[in-house]
Amino acid sequence: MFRRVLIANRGEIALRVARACRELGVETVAVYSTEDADSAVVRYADQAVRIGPGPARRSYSNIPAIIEAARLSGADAIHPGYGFLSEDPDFAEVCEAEGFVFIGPPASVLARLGDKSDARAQMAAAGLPMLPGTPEPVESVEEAEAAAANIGFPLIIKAVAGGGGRGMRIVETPEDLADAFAQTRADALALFGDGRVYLERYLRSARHVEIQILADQYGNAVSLGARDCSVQRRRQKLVEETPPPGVPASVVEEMGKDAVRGALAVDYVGAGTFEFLVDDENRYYFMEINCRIQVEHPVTEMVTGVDLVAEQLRIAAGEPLSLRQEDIVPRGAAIECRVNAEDPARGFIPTPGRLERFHTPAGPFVRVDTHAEPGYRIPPTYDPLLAKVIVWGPDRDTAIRRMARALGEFQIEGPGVRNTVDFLSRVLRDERFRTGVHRTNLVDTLFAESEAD
Amino acid sequence: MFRRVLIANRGEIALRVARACRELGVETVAVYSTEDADSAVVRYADQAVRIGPGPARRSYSNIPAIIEAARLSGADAIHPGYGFLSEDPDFAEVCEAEGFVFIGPPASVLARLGDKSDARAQMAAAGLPMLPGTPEPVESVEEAEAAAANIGFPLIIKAVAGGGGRGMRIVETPEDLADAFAQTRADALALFGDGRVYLERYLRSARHVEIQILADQYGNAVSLGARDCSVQRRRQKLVEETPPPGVPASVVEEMGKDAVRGALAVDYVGAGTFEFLVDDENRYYFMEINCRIQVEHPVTEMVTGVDLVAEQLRIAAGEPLSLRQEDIVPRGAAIECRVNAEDPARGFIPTPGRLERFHTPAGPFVRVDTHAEPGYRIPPTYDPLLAKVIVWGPDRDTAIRRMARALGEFQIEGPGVRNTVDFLSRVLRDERFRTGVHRTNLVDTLFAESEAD
Amino acid sequence: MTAVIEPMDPGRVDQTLEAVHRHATRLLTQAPGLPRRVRVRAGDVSVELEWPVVESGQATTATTVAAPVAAPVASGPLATEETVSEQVSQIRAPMVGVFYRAPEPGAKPFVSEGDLVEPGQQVGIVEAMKLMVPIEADQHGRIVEILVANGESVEYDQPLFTVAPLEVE
Amino acid sequence: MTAVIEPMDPGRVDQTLEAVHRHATRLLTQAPGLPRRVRVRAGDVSVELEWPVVESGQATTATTVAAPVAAPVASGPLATEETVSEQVSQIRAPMVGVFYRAPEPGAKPFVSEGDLVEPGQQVGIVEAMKLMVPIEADQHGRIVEILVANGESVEYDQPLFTVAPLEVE
Repeated sequence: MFRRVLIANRGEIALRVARACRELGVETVAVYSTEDADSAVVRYADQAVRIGPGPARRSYSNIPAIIEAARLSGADAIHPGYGFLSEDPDFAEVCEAEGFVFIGPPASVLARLGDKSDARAQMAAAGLPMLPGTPEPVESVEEAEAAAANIGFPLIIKAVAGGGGRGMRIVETPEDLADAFAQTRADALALFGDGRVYLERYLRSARHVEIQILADQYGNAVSLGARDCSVQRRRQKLVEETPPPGVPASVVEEMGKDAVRGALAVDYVGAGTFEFLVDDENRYYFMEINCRIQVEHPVTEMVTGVDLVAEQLRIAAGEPLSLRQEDIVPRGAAIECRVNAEDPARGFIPTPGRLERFHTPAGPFVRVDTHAEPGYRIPPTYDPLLAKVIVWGPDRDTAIRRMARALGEFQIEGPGVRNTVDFLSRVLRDERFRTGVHRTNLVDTLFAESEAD
Repeated sequence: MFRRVLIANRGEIALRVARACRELGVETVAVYSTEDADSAVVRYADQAVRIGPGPARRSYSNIPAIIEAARLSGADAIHPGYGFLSEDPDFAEVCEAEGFVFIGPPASVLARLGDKSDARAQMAAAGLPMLPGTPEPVESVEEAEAAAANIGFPLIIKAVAGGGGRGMRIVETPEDLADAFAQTRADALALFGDGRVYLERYLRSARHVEIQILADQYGNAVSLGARDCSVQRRRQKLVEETPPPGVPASVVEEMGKDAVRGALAVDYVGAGTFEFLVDDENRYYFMEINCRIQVEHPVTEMVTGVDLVAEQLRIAAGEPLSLRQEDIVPRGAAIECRVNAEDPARGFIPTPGRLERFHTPAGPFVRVDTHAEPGYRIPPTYDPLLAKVIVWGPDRDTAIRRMARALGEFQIEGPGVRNTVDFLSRVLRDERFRTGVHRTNLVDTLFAESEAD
Repeated sequence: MTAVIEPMDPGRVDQTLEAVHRHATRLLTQAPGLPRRVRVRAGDVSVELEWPVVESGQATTATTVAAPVAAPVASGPLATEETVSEQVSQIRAPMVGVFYRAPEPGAKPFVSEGDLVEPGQQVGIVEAMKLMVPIEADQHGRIVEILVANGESVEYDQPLFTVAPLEVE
Repeated sequence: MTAVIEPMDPGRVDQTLEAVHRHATRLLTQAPGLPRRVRVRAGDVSVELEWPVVESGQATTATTVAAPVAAPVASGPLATEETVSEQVSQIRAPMVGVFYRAPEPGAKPFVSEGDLVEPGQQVGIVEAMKLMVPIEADQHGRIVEILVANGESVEYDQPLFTVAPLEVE
């Protein structure tokens, strides 16, 4: 195991990593920007190095600064947390070159998987199910009809040069295909000066489901169940849970096997997440791989009992996985709610400020990961995540009731500071969420319904 | 389920019960003494009734006051917590007579099990193993020798009228019996004016191990594993854990079966604990039954996933047990440390006072049950329990390291306020505790070693 | 104020006090608002009351609270010069339970507003589980206000009566 | 203080300044402790320095801190009357890394204590991963103290130099 780990991150995940280190007897080095000088992890860690001013570009994403801090503090490994440099192949490479162990996949793996289309190609080659579509532009109606026969309906015709919802057309039935194809090409030419289009399966409503995996340096990999992250707002996850409601265990198992196969195919090492879209028939399609620990990792920890950050450290230190697939027996259900310093009433704008009151939920089967405390000043510079409330229950209903209880205990007050607790409580009360039939459009729907009131 | 439950208790357990109620959709009524007017549960509960002045005799142990508070608040059931009236058969009877459900065993069961010798007789009849001994005084050397042949050595000769360590003599071998018998009788006569003595197996070193059970109103009962509570000071438990270190799973299973058999034999209903002493050969002996939820119940919750307080409520509401014995699969290890407002350096005297700083541990697999918070005034009137830190780990070593980490995060400061965190950390570091070979004499030994330093 | 106690014929004292009492009561009911001081003297008998200038507002939880706005009725016991102290106090529930003003249903209340009470005098009952706990005055005073209706539930230490203490000098 | 700038022969000014400088330095090194004010005048050239009465103690994290006890050396640039402001400031590390006083090993340091610096003048280097980040003065001033030894690691924003700013009037 390492002697001293530098944590190249801030906020709750920095504290989370420091706790894992401490339990493993590893010394910790915090790095911090001038904005975070009085942060919890700075006090918690055995050492702390100021690496730059507030802007992440000059501090938490500043490779030379972090490498120098590692050297200055005598660290032998670097944990990048999530965000910032966590999936940067250059950073991983520099760490390796400068003699620090990067706690994550090798630089080469990060580079290969960082290119989304490359990652899809590799996963397709590894046999993972992909959303049906035409990888190359379609040139004629005949070609489109041939492709559509494979893709099925509904499908979507997209301009190669399109984006932002323009230059695309959903096709419900084969009868509509020829007209839609011609019109979309015409639109595309008019809009972008490029008439090329391609076809893809259209998922009217989908769930975002992801598989957590762990892989060691010796070709062993295991999956640790699935998380549903369908409660999103503009691709920002608000609520995550495991197991995913409505997805049969057999499907989760298949996804897990696919993720492990995919991980082994690219020599993945460390903790990783395979993201899938799941359609209403519980068919799933590979989307991308997140090569880091994720914000929502605690729900997996709650049901499996596996300390994922400790496993990251062990894997990076060269230990073989001590977990076999049959050791991983998820129990019950876990939910995470992200409490952000944002104002849902004003389009979720961040509301930095000083916390005068900060009383976190507690009690049985409740975990709160946070770096905040009374007196903490939320800086305007970083993401507004204030706390993660995670609960466990023997079943989803119990977990939902427990989460409602826990959110009810959360007291956050400060001049100008707003938070998402009430909004999260509203999600929990929503009948679609309670019954688990919600899809990625739930948050938008809730807002549309609010406005209609 | 009940509509409204009155919680006839205070401190962390009152909050614990209120949380369980809230998760079940049950309204809560807190009762409080003038000393506890600003307590957390008073703010947490849906209603709060002031029932008397500080002294428990006139408030938390005042049956008419609590019954009137229940009537005044419209409660339909009363949860007694632990201590105070929790095992008082009169209280249970009055509750029943006044139309409130007592959340605990029926008054008749409490009465029968409240008499310790009666309880032992019943459990002996139910076939539970008892510490060998002579129930009646022994009148002659011949009688003593006959009894000793059954009891085995070492045994202890105790004056019937003795107590506090006086009037007793340990006998190691049969050769010493006759002399010891004569001398103890003489001592007893001289000391107490009563020469009667009896014989009992002497356990030089024992573990305190207890079995948690749940029994419903329909003759169903399950055991939920064992807790070791050997880290005690003057019969006050300081650290509890599950599973008990050094006790084979097969022995725990046998104890569990015995406890279930004992519970069914006396028509037990609710949550209960069967206390045993376990000797170095892992033979176990019934001691007594605690007819209430216990302080250390969270360790059982952590490994089984069962919310014991919620189960108490369901059982009292007349629901049949939803858990079968095969559903209860303890996972990993859990430890609880009791953090008291006491000064270990001054014989653990209570140190009431106002908390200026109170920062509780958090993070993965850590639970803190507490009613305290910054600004809380610890009253001098009640027991000094300030918080329970409970951790879970896949194995005992991980749990110990996690507990050490968690205790290290605990910050408690206030004028004149001391706490047991450092002492608990010392217990955790002790080699005997770490290897699990400690017995009930560990705390005394630690103090003796401190003085020898 | 020092009190001068003169020997008097008890009957005459009683008559005089009655007159003084009536006069003082009339004065109080006719006065626009609560006066700061009322002094009624008749020969050897004099009654003087003085109220503090208080802010209106909630009674605090302290046993002795600032005088409420309700006007007390002036009177005086036998053959003494008295003052009402600048504070009023409260008689509080000795127990959680049901408050009763009378020993039994339909009976005359133990006390009514305006009555004088002395230490140990029963002023009500709190019943908790058929246990009848007497409520007693703990000092000389006058019942200014009865704060809880007959038959209502009360918490421990809940104020039941406001009492204007009389300092017997 | 208002400064009067007179046209002078540059060579003469230089000579005069040298003399003034030496004299001031001697005065400072011979004086028992740091004086509150030093004024040296030679013809048209005068140098006046004044130090605040400061409490000893830690430098704060603010960019401008109270003057340390180390005595600055008096001198003056060309043809001006100058005053040292009542505050000294610090030049801080622009980056975490290793601090070097010279452009390469064995070379002459960019600056030494007592040197005058002007805005943009390089006074050192912080090296982070072979990246040589120049450290520059941001105002006219005199290096009062060099706070970090050559080759030592520094944090971002760590004070490296204490500078007595010169107000060019």
